[in-house]
Amino acid sequence: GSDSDGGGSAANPTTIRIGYQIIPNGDLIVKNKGWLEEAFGKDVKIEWSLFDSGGSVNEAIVAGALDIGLAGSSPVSRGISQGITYQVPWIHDVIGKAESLVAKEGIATIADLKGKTVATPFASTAHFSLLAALADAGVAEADVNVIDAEPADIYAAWQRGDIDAAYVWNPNLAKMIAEGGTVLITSADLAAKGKTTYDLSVVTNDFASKYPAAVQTWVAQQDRAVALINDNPDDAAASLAVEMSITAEEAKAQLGDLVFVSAKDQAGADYLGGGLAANLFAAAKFNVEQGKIDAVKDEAEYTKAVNATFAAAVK
Amino acid sequence: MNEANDAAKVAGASGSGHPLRLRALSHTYRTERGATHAVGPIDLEVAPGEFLSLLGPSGCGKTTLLQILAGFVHPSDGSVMLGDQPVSAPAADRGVVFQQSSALLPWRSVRQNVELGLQLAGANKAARRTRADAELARVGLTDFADRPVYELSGGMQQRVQIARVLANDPELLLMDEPFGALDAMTREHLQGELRHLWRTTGRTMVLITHSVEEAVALGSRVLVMSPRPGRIVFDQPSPFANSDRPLSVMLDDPDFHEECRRVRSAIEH
Amino acid sequence: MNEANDAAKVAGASGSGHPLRLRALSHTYRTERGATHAVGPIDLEVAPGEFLSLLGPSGCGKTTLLQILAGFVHPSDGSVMLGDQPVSAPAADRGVVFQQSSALLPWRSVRQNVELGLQLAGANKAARRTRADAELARVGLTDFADRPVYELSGGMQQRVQIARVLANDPELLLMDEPFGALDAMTREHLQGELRHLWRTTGRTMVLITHSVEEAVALGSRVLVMSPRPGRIVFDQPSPFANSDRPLSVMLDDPDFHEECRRVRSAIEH
Amino acid sequence: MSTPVAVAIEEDEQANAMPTRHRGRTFALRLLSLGVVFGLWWLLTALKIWSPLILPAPSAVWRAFVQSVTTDGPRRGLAGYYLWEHLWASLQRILKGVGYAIIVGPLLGLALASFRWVRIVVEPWVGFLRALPPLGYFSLLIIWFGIDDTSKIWLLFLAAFPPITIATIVGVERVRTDRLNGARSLGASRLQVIRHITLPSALPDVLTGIRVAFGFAWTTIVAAETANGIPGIGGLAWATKKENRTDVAILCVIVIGITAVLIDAVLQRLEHRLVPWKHHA
Amino acid sequence: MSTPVAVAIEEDEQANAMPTRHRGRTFALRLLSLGVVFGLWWLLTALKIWSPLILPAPSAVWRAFVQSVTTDGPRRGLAGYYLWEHLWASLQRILKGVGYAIIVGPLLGLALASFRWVRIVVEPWVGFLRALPPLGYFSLLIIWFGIDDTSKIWLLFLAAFPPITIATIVGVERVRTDRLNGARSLGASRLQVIRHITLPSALPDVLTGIRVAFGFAWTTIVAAETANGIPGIGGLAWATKKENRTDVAILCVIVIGITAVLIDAVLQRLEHRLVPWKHHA
Ligand SMILES: Nc1ncnc2c1ncn2[C@@H]1O[C@H](COP(=O)(O)OP(=O)(O)OP(=O)(O)O)[C@@H](O)[C@H]1O
Ligand SMILES: Nc1ncnc2c1ncn2[C@@H]1O[C@H](COP(=O)(O)OP(=O)(O)OP(=O)(O)O)[C@@H](O)[C@H]1O
Ligand SMILES: [Mg+2]
Ligand SMILES: [Mg+2]
Repeated sequence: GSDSDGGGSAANPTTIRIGYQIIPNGDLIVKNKGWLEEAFGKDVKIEWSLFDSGGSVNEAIVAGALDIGLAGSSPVSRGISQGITYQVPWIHDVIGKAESLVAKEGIATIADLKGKTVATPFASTAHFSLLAALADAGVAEADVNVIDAEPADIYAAWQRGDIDAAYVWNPNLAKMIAEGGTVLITSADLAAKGKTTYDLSVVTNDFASKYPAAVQTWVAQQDRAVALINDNPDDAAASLAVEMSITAEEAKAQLGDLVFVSAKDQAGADYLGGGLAANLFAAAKFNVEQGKIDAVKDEAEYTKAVNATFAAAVK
Repeated sequence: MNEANDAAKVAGASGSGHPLRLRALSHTYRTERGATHAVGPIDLEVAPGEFLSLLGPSGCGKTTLLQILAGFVHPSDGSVMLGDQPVSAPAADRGVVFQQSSALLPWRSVRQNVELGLQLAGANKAARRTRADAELARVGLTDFADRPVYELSGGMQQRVQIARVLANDPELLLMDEPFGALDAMTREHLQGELRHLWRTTGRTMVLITHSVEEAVALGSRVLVMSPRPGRIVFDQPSPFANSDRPLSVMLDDPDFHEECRRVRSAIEH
Repeated sequence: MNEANDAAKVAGASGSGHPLRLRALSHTYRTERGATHAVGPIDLEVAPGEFLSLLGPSGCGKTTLLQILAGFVHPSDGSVMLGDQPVSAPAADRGVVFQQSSALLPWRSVRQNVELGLQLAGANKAARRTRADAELARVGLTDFADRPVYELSGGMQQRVQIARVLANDPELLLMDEPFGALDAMTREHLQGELRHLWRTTGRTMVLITHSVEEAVALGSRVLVMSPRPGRIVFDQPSPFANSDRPLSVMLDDPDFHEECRRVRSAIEH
Repeated sequence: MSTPVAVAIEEDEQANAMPTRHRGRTFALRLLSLGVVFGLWWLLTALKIWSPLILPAPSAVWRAFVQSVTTDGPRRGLAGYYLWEHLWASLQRILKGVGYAIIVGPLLGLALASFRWVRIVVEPWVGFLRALPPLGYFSLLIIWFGIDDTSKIWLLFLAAFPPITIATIVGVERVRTDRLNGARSLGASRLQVIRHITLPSALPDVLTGIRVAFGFAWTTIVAAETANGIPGIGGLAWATKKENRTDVAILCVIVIGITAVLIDAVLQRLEHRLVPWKHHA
Repeated sequence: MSTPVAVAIEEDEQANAMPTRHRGRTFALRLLSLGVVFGLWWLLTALKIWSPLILPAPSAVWRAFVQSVTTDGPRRGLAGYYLWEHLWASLQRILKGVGYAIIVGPLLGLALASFRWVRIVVEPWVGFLRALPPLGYFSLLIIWFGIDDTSKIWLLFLAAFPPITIATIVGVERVRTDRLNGARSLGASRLQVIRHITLPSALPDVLTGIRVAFGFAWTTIVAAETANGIPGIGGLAWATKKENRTDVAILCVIVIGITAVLIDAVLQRLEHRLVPWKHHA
């Protein structure tokens, strides 16, 4: 969207560069259905780039290679703390049971994890949730052997019995539960305790101020996808199945583990209207306590980085 | 291979050994640029204990013939038999002195190069060293025993090769211009040593040389090959092999000169 | 370099050129195994158009001396001047025929190898080919012009080297046993060619050889070196260089024999 | 010189020298070894020791292959592209990255081997560069060259040029002294020596370096395609691995392996054509 | 034979032949080039063209370094370990992985170059293996060898052995025919030829292969340490990269690069000691 044509704030850019991830939410449905292309018409080119993690999306945004991206609340909180100039106009989903702490038989509580090996992909929302769960249960991180691994590798290690527990997401989570794992806590449980994690969208401040109309259109399409998920989950799952190379049944099951919030609700105080900014600030403070980042910015920075106006404006 | 070697060592001193038989031997090199008929057809019988001198114009196939005898090259036609064994691969019973000294091993000292054959046969350290030092003394390189071979001059490297092969005591000795890079004096000395060796051990020897004088003085039988494809065009016994006179003295003998002239004319026609 | 080369080409036919001056020249090889004093001290003056024959025992430093003259080796002591230029690097005014033929390029055909010098000097294709073919004819390799060099016999490769250097027409020709690997006939033919070349072009030549006959027959001046460290122990003009008789005929001349005997005794003492 | 017994094996392998009978037997043997490996794979999965999420059955990989080349309703190939589109995208990146390396590597190697001061200054940096993990510095490339192909090609280039450079240095150092001296006394200038002697002499080594570089570039393709790597066979492998579509990941690995073996075969053939004198160097 | 002008440069570089004056100048030049690169880096960051998130200032990397070797309240080094603990963990894995490759690579290369049938059957698999992206098959190694060091060492081994194998094959094919023939007619059996002629002749090539292999292994360390890689310099780079802590990532990259250059220097020295005859082979 760096191309400026006329500079008028109402005008659309000639291209919109979007970084997406393979997560079963509205973003993939919008992509699969071609709604953006439809909404913007032929004059705007939509460029979709696949990313493997929120960290990479952060990088690409700093590199000026993206206008809009998808990242978990952990990377976004870190990004704001590090001074990346972007804002959150939309919450793709609230992570519910899709991410959970699952343990081998014989481990019934989080306190039992003392001295055990727990794996999670570092720097992810799951990592954040694991640390939050341990802190909540009064278990010091040093008493648990927390190791970093990619989800597929975590599953491999789980099968061999190399690890005792893991905080992961689907499809590995479902596999591990099916193979006798016990769920100790879910992200939904943590959300209830105020440690909510999200999949968020970020848009660069540059782009948002230059092309607010485009962002508005984009948000509208996202809301349309949320509506589809809630009203016609079969149709939504069919689209996701194609994008994720899985079956429609699997896609539908995965959708059930996330919470999708309509634009109207997002604009409210629980989410973009205030709750999210507080959450991002709290996450940053937590990260500093855990020694994961150096410093926290003023709470105002986090408030500024959450923008409810677009969601509020959706009809 | 080792049996043949041992047999040769026992038989050696008594002057016996195995006859060498070449039947309709012929070789053609085939490359992308076409075929080169290098040598043959050759029929030849060499009795044990003969000393063959082989002469012929450059490129007539002498080296090729020698490599066939050594077992390095499979002839495209015909056969070679040593005793009743066909020659098909190199073995310790046939020692080879190469035209160039690239067969020496640069990571070994001069002495270690000479010891190679004995080491391969499993001789112990002391025996190896004694034998190697004796051969090095024979070729006049005692002072250079501990040098790496690449610090030696061309002629000195050639002498290392000769010592290496002599230390291995082969039944059949194949030499491709072994004295080519040597000065007259060293050459004469080594010619004397070779003749002495031949007389005392009765080994069969094949010597490729470009010097008619050398061929006539050393060989008990002189062969001349035609230009490519090389065939045997001259094959006569030489009476001077048993003489004790060094080459420089023989040069004064008119009989010797006459013989040389005959050989030379065979080459030129 | 190119200027010198052109100058040589013009000056060549008239027999003029530059004198070669060696002053207190000496060389010691230093390796991990200690130092080898290979050659020198040598003081020598060579007039333009002389034909120097160099004899000496194996390992006495002949090749080392030649490599210093060629500019391949920096002497550890003393100096070499060609005219008023110090010799410090190889250049086209000094052609070299190596003791071994490993300097040939395997990716080029025989003809392309001979053309190399002309190509480097920027001669056009036709001129290169004419000249190369003439030199190949001189050494008797016309039939092998299109072969890669590694398909040639040892002696043939040596002849390619000679042709390659001759095609380049150097002011000073340095040859390290160029005829060592050749049969008597080919050798005599090339000796004749070399003598002819020397007479008609007046080039300065240095020939290392192990054949006293060759040295005396070809050289206008015969030098003998002592065993290592090589010094000049014999330095006399030879009257036979201007004779037209081939070597084989000269062998019948008692004067020639007498001369050879004198040189030989210089080597042996 | 000659056709000695000891190298007979090797010469047999030259395509144009190999009799048809041998070729047939070679083919049969390779098919057999392929069969054995497949059999083992099938057995391992049939025994159900491990979950198919980790080692999928051959049949599952075959199904993934079928999916990857067909369209079914809204699904077009895998991740929106057919298998050959993924492969071709990666191949283009590799050809470009290694292509630049083939230009830069020998030149740099030559400069390093020929000029003392260049070597002193530059060599440690080459050593430094060739050890750097692509995953460690890829973000720098993205900032400098963007998220599109340029940064990927740079990454592949940076992976490919060091082995070529090192091979060139080794090749140059190996050139026979006689050859260099001979050319110089035929009047070759320093540059002419490099052009007419050093380069051709080092050619066999350079070609070996290029073969190693191609292999190495392939191992880097997944790292290069972790960001915006679709279409791309490495990007497909990475994305599907994240989703535990191990069948697709293994399909990609097999396609990458086969393509690499084919490229290597072409390079070996080229080597035989370009340096028939290799064994006489 | 001789000390010709053309190789004078190279011989100068041999440590024991280099006069002290030269060594001093070499050192000064290298320091200078280091200075220039640092200066450029500093300049680039001072000009603030790019966000420090992408290219942090030297001072930031220095701060990360200080953090990595100190303890401050609950923070002990970085990610719970001091820098040298990370480095030592990785070094051990690399030494083991490459160590096994140094045993297997030459043996396999020798077998491939010596026995026709081995080559026909095994060579395509080696070619296949050496192109596989570690990120594509690492999960398989984890299921087979666990999430601890064994799977990492396997990955490093798999990265390191193919270049050694290929180098060995090239070296064996290069052995002079005369040398082989000479040994056989001195009575060497096939095995003796390999032991006394082939192996020593191929040694310079094998050593070059080992140098290349070490470089590869370092580039693979991050991939190997993506799973349970702490302590480990690659694991640290990976974890901090995911957290967008570019200063630490760059610190890791620098430490990896310097360590690799030092190892290479040791290997080159070893090469000079082991094969002083390299230029006369
Ligand atoms: N590269 C080297 N390193 C050490 N010593 C060497 C080297 N080259 C030659 N020498 C020594 O220098 C001496 C002279 O060698 P040079 O090659 O000059 O002899 P030469 O007269 O040409 O002998 P030949 O007639 O056998 O060719 C020999 O003793 C040899 O050992
Ligand atoms: N490897 C090869 N490939 C093709 N042709 C070859 C090969 N080796 C030799 N020849 C050819 O075979 C013929 C005989 O070569 P050979 O080396 O046997 O000659 P020679 O009698 O030893 O010569 P010289 O006295 O020059 O050493 C030559 O014409 C040569 O061109
Ligand atoms: Mg020959
Ligand atoms: Mg010499």
